[in-house]
Amino acid sequence: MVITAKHILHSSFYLIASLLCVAMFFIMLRAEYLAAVQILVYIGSIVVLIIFALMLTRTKVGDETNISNNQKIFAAFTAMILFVCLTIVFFNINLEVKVESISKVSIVSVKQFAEVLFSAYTLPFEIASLLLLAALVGSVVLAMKEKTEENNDNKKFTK
Amino acid sequence: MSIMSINIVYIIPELIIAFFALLILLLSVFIGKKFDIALAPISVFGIFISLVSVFVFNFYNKSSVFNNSFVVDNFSNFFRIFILTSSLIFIVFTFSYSKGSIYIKRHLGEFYFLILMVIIGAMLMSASCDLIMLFISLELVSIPSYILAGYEKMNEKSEEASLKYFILGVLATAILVYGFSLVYGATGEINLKEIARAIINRNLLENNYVLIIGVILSLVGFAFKIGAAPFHWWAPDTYEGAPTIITTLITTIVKIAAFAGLIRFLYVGISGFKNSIWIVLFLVLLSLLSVIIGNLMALPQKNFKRLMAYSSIAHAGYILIGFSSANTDAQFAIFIYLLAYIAMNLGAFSVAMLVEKTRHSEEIKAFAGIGYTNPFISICMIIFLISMVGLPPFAGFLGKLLVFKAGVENNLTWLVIIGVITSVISLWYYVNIIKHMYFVRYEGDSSLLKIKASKLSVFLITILAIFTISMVIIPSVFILVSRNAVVFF
Amino acid sequence: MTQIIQITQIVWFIPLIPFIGFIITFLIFKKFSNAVSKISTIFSGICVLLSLYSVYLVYTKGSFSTEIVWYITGKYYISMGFVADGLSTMMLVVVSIVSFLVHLYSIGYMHKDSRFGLFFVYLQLFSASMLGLVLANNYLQMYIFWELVGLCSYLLIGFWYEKKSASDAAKKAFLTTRVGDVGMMIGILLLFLNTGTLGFTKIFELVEKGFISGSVITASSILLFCGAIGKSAQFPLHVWLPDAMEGPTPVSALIHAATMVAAGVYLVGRSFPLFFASPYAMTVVAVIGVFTAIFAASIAIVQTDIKKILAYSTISQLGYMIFALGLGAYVAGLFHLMTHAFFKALLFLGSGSVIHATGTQEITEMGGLAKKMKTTTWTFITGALSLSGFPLLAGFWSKDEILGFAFDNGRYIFFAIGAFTAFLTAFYMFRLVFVVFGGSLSQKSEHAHESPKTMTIPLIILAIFAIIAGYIGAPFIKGNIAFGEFIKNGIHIKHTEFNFMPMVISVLLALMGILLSYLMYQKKTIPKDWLYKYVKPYYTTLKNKYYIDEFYSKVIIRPGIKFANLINWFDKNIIDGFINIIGKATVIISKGIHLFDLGVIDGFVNWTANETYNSGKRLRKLQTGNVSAYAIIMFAVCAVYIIYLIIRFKF
Amino acid sequence: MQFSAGLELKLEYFLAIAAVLFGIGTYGVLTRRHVVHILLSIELMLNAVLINLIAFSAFLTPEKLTGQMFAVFVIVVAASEVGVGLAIILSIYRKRKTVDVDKINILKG
Repeated sequence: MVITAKHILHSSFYLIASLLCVAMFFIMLRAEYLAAVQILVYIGSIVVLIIFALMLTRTKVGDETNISNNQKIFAAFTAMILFVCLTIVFFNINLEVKVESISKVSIVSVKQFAEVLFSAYTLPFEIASLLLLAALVGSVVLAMKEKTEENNDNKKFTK
Repeated sequence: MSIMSINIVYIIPELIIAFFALLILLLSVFIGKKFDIALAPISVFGIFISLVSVFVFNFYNKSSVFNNSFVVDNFSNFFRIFILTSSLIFIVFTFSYSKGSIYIKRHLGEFYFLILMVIIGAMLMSASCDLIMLFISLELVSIPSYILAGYEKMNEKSEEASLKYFILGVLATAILVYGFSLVYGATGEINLKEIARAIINRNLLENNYVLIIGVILSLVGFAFKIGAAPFHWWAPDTYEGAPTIITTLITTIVKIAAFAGLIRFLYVGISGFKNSIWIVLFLVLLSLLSVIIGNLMALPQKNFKRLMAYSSIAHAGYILIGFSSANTDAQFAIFIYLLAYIAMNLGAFSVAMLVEKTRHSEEIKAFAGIGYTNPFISICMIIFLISMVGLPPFAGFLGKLLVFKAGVENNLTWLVIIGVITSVISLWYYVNIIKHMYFVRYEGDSSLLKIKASKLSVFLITILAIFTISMVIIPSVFILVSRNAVVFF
Repeated sequence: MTQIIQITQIVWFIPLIPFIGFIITFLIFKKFSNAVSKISTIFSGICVLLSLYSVYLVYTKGSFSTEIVWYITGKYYISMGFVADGLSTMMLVVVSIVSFLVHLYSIGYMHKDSRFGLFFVYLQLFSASMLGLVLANNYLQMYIFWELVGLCSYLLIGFWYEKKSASDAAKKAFLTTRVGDVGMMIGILLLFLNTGTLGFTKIFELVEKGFISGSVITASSILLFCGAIGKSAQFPLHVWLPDAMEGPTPVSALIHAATMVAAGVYLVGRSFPLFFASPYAMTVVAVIGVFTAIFAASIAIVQTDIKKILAYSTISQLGYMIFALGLGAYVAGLFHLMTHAFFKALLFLGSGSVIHATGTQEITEMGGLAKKMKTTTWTFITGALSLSGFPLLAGFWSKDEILGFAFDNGRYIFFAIGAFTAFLTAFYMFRLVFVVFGGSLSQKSEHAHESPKTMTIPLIILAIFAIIAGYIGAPFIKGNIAFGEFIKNGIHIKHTEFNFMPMVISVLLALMGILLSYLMYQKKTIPKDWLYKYVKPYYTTLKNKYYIDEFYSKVIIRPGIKFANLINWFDKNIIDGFINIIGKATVIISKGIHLFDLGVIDGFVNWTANETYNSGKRLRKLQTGNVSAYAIIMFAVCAVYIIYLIIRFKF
Repeated sequence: MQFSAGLELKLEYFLAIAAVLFGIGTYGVLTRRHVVHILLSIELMLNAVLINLIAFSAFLTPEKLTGQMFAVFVIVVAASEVGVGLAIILSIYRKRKTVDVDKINILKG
């Protein structure tokens, strides 16, 4: 539905739904902290951000008759091939599974999670902070309305 | 805490750059426009200090820190020095370029901040030893470069370049990370050395197709970044649209970073990749297509930057010939080729920037007649271009020679022959530029006849030209250094 | 020991001097163009002295080479160095002398040019690289200089870039020769991979001891020969050389007649032990050489551009050398290289002098210049005689040695073709001589005057060389043995005994050629000249003779229309008719070959280039600018590859 | 927390679901013309990666949490990519008043 909805806002809401489902999977996989992150970061900020952006751009909503381009069949074919191939491979290869069933997986507590994150993965964490900063600065630069364009210049871009 | 402080020593060069990046950002925010003039010298200074620190600290000891995700060895030091030196030259070129562009001038602090971010990302890339680090430093390289490509905000071309680079780049990232997840799934590890060990212990390359598909999908991501066909589509459009200085950045530092990452990933992680016909076949396919498509499509181009885009695709293809073999010789052939490529590419772009600045055109026509108005610069340009063709006695020749040798030793003579033939084709379009420089009269405003070149840029162009020649005259130095930098599992 | 050091130093200096000259002149050429010309001439003069001294040293002390290790890679190492032996010093002398004279000549020839100084800068760079090429002691170094001379040639052909034809010709030359260089590069790589070295001596040692398999030798020598085909303008890559005549005439003399184009021959000569080990390669070399010789000579007959005639003649003579080497006549081939360098440079400079005086290159617009330009005429005729193999001149000895070798070794077909080529050579050269210098004054020749001293002095010097250079290897004073020993390059030389038979044949043919051209061209335009009555008294009617040429020229234009007239005329005068049939047949054939050359070979070359270009253009349409299209290609490639992988994989 | 184990959830099922999501995302990227739509589809693809990583983490390395760590960084990167992407889209929209990728093609050839 995310990809078929004509209305771009609708499809954003569908995206929220599917992301919620993904979060459910996380819970099933005993990654409760990540499920929370998923809901907070993805649904709480990313999708909301997208919706904001859509409203800002005031895209003509819903009256686009032709939302997809002329390569539908080819695209569907490619996507199907990818999906089928991957599935075939997954069901035919024995991965070194240490835990046979999901029921035996133990739940990861936030504390455990934090301990690992801040001991073994400090460096990537720091880099991620730099990355976010760079993205933030860059977005502001790009999205800022220049004085030459319009006068009502307000830095409304938040993230 | 003590463990942390020891670890920090190893990332001092990166930390220094990060420090200067933040300093620039803060200064430009709080002091404002008045300080713009000092930003470039500060970045140069920062890079220089970082370069010194590479030499001062930990040059010889090989160690892995941060849970083995970060490795300081000859390889990473080689690439650190390589990246820092080329960014030093690059930053100096931004000096004069940024004066000509209103938007870069308006957001100068952010501009240097983002460039320094790219540099940090590239350095981390060469030193990273697990999938997370590879992924995140690749992103640290990419995301700022998406933004920088769109820096000329009111220029439709620049915006479009940025959008295309962004969409395809994010797509490639998605594919790459999907591939990484499969590699992780197949081996159960994210550390490259552990992956290699798991592959050897369980003989995964032969029977585990999850791994192979994972590796191939990851290669797609890397191939995108290095601009190898058929994942090169962004390159011509982005190169043409982006501000020339950013095009230079994308062809030099981003490319070095992607190659460093690819070498790490393949030679350390999937160290036995030579045994898998699929991976080798994929690499051969990439290099074959790049060499052919790059050279053929460069022929009808009229825009210099677009031409260089196709030429860089072709060069990526030549470098990939070196990847098709897994021995030491092949790896250092790649290093030498990269060194040569970066030197001549920086040189050619710097000349192009001077021309663009005076004549306000990126067309090849704009080069007309500079052979007589600016004999020195055009001699340097000839050196760069001839070196790109791979003719002696310039650096490109040495690179091609070694790469082809590696190819022949691995029974890929047919690929090498195609490589040689396409390099003859490439002669056509490089010579076309030389022809314009020497044999065509400039048909524009006569006041623009002489290219204005600051002493500093001429000096740097000279250095690059000397470097391009010296790689063939005294190759032993370069070969020694590159030989030491070779990494293996 | 001291002597050895001396040789080493001298050898290093020879290419270095013009290189220093290049740097100096490059720095100051804009402001002091006159000084530049003098400085560079002096530099090349020093080169001549040094080369002569190095010949003396090698002659008295034996050959010497020096090398330093350039770099080591794995089990291979590559060294750089210079070799001074008979072969290289012989080339040194030839190159430096011709180069010096061309410098001198250019002072006069180019003095009005706006880029006078730059011309000398290029010349210096060329001299440096050419001397470096000659002295190289390994293939890699040779290849490096090989490309450098190619670059100089490119710059100099396109020197007058205002003419579109000049810049196109420059590009064509660069690209065409590069096609051959690809082969050469692969050949060098092949040798390197099989021997682990690039040094000449090492490789030849291994070849001699039989360490390398025959197929590798054959393959690599044929691939190396590809380089020679490109550089020495052999069939089918000869197309660039006639076009290269768009460059200034001194350049044509230096690069496209005497030195650079001979580099291909030098390469084959240098690699002779390698080629000699493979009979197949030798056959290929010989066949291509002999074919080029006759092919180009026949084209030369119908050309009317003075420089193009000489260009085709050069191709033909290079073919001569190549086929001599292919037959195994090592000494003869290189001997011819040397003599040819002198007289062909002479001819080119002479033609330059003519062009300078008349301002045209079309021989039909010239005429009667003998009266106006005495020195040029006589030196030119000397050169032409030498080229035609007129007895006792330089070309005679060397050409005779080649033909004698072919005859002695029972290669009669090669001998016959070679001899016939000699006949054609004499014919077209004297056609040129008679049309340009003989006859009455044409409109353009009226204001012609003798060239300045700087131009005529080189002509005289070269004319002297064109007369005496042959005596170095003349058989009757046993010069050929001494010369052969001097340049032997570590191979066993089969000495040719002086043989009367082939010599007589070749001389007769050459004389016949001269005679024929005389009959066809000279008698028409100056009928009352004393020469005419003295030599050919039995040609009675002036009208008749005039008619022949009228007819002849029409044949060139419309061969079919006047065929009946030929028959008609043939009845009237059998002797003349006989001569004319030969003439006509040759002309038709050569016209045909010329068309073939233009249409098929050139066409093929152009077709390949166009197709490559067009495929680039067609591929360009893929780059639609549409992101979705890009993305789908990326995904489709992944998907196809993965599905292929899955299908091939047996679960 | 325990599931009533009527259906044994295996690793393959999760991977297959991820593959489905990845395929849908691919289809969306390839067919949509609205740039934001493409962005949403890419988010779907990244979610497929997340499921993969967490499933592998749970089944293969339950003690080390590596997959979950990886997932955190993927989320971070996804967030910054969306931010940058939207900024680019905004600025291109201002200039051209369109966000249709089929119409954004002045650079080609």
